[in-house]
Amino acid sequence: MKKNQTLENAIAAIPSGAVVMVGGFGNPGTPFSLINELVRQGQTGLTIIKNDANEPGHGLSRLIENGQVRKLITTHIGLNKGVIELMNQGDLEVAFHPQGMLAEKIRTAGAGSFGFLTDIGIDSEITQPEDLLEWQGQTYKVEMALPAAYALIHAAQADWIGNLVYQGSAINFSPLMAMAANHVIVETPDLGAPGRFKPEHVHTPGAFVDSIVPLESLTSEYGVLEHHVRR
Amino acid sequence: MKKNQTLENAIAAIPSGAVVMVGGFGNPGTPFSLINELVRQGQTGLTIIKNDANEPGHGLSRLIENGQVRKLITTHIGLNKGVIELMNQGDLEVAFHPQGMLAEKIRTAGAGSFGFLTDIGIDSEITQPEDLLEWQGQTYKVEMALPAAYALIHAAQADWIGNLVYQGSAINFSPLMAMAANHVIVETPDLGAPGRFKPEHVHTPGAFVDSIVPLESLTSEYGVLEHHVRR
Amino acid sequence: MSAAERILSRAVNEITPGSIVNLGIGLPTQVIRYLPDDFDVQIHSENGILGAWKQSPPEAMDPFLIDAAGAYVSLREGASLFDSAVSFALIRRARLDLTMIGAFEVDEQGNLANWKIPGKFSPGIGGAMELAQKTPRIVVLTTHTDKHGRPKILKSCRLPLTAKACVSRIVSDLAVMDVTPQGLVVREKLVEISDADLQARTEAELTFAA
Amino acid sequence: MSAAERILSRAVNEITPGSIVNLGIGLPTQVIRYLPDDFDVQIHSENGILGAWKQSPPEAMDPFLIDAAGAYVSLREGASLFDSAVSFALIRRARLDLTMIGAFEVDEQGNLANWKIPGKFSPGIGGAMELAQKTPRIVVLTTHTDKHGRPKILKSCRLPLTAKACVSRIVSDLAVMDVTPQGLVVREKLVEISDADLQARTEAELTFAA
Repeated sequence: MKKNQTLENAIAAIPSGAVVMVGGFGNPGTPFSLINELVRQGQTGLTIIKNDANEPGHGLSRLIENGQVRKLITTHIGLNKGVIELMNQGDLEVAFHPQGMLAEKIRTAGAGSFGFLTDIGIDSEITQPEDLLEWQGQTYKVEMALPAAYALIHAAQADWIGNLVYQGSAINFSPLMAMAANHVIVETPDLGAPGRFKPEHVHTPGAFVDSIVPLESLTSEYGVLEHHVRR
Repeated sequence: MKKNQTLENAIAAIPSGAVVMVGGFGNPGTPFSLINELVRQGQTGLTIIKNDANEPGHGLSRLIENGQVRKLITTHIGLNKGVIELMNQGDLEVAFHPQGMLAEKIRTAGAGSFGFLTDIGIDSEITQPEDLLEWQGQTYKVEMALPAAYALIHAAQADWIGNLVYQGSAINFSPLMAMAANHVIVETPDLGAPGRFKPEHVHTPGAFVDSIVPLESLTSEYGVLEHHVRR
Repeated sequence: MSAAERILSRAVNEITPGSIVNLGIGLPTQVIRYLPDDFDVQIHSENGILGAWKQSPPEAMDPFLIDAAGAYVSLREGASLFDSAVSFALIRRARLDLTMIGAFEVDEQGNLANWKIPGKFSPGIGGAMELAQKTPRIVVLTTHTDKHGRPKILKSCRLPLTAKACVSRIVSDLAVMDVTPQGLVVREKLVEISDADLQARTEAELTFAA
Repeated sequence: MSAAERILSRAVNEITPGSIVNLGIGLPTQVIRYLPDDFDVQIHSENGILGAWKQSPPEAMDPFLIDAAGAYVSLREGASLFDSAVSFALIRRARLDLTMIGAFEVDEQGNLANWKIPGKFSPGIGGAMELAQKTPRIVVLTTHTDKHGRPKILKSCRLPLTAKACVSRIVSDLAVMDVTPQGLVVREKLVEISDADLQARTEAELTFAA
């Protein structure tokens, strides 16, 4: 079954107020084209789940700067002073999680489970008394699953039935989000026929993917960020 | 760091009474050579975690038939009448879990977590009242993590630093067990130098592996089982 | 045609193009033999395969590639292989469209019992409970009666359940029946049989569609 | 040598051959530049890399391959790439041997504060909490005092903790100190400085090894 979609139609499926996961850690894995189309279409009141807010003027930061995001669930926004300022001014609600906890909350939703028991941060200020569970003589912190209606994913390569392959450090949250969201939208610059991948090399099985947007090419925002090159 | 070991030394690390995970679903993924060495060395009172008990005279079944296993934690032993009989006679303690719950309990240990909240089997006879948790207005079944001291794994290919690649349907429980066990012992017929795999094709990163036993060749027990060929 | 052949040749029509289907151990895994070679479907096997296909010829048989029943399968173009946690994530996240599954007993509420006969048969639950509880559509393939001629389609299951109210349709060797809020409705007969005779072989009350 | 260079050139000796090491954002990621090209170590980057290595030359730079700080890295032979859940499973399962990490404050019980200055700086916790809580050996790289000359090595941290009693060793621009049950023990001085002068720049009480 072909899952190919136009950029416009794929993003038009997302209503205002939706909860949307977005792949990527820094630039790698960030679905810039899908985000830019969401900026163009203008849906508002979004809750976004993403490791970081990208850097000012890029990727998720554009969506936030454009006032379309009500709440951001993330791990670290230290590279984005503008978003920190919006948070400090009260214009953007931000919820922080330790990075591995965010990954695991998403993966737990992706596994069809509802929460997990951990000891991470259990005696730190990120833990409230109501998060604690006494169970079989031990104390745990309960981390609840974090699902979403939509996920936006960048894949290096894909086939029509939705099998995905990621590249470099761009894997990060993407396979987890593809499992966890009800409707998974993928962009890729390299879409081909089924059979192109060795079955054991597929990172995300096609069953988790709903629509695939082929990109004609990768724009400059997918390239090397000069200020991160060490001289 | 080279993790190469002889078969004898690798298995000698396991004491009697140990909890040992064993990869494989049916024949594919079963580490026959590691199991056979465990039979030869004769450690007893073992608790074994494996999807199934293999078939009579093969793999795990040999270890059980030899009286070395005290308890088996598994999902289905329908293809092994001998082991069912040992269970019914009370000579072998058997704990059954739904297959995906066993996988997830192992994976939860592998993620360094302690349990997860599910609804699988919540109103069936596999759930006891003491497994139920009321949390934030909902009722969940708590499945606890299932760790082990040792895991025995078959990999199609490996490198000296422990990176593993599996083949066909032999992936099954192996990557999860490699994460969950404290000491992971791998057999492979194809061991090579680091650099042989594309980094995105590695199924189990070397950090999870403790010792690797190179096999000279695969014996006939790794081959096609004639009685499973449909005529 | 044998009873099994009647079930299988009817069951194959349950698979709609473009769907993702799990075939349980027993009769269901044999449905794959009845699918046209170019049919647009992805067969899921719980041991970590999406895109499993028919048995390879002996010279191409891969001893490291089996289905959940232990049979040597091949892979279609576009297949993927993954671990057991991902395989069951796919099941629990309801990314399957259809599971065909066997039964010891099935009843008019759609309850399914197929894993345990207390005191007689308890080899473990395998993947059945998660498939039954989480697949959007469950079609049971079963002989209408057991080998002693006793009904397997009951008013209420007596064996321990695999999952409650999970079955959408039953394909037996005699008829196709849907589980509805009004009970079991016979949609088709697969043999020449009167309504009364079919009812006589069924403990559940049957409604016959107009 | 600058303060940073003193810290980095001493810190590199903390890495033992054959080990798996995470380098945190800031000074630690720069340690990689001080490693000999053939040194037997696997550098873990929390965003899903085992076997990260030095920055590639511009013509070979991969925009899809960065470390946790956003710098473009290369991969060594034997590297592997994986998702964030596996990356943090590796951390929480204590498969790292060593993490080098920065600090706002560190104290004589080995408590670490490096993620939040209430009211001033709270960009989120990133991977620091899990690294600090679960790595068997934590070495803190930090200037001995802050830019106002105030001690960063304290009797007891005042900022919200990243993790309790997690630090094994502190490498500052002035000295190498171990956290012991008897408090901080100075193992080496990295500059010409008297015991009294070093103590004067340190809030925690220092013991000077014989």
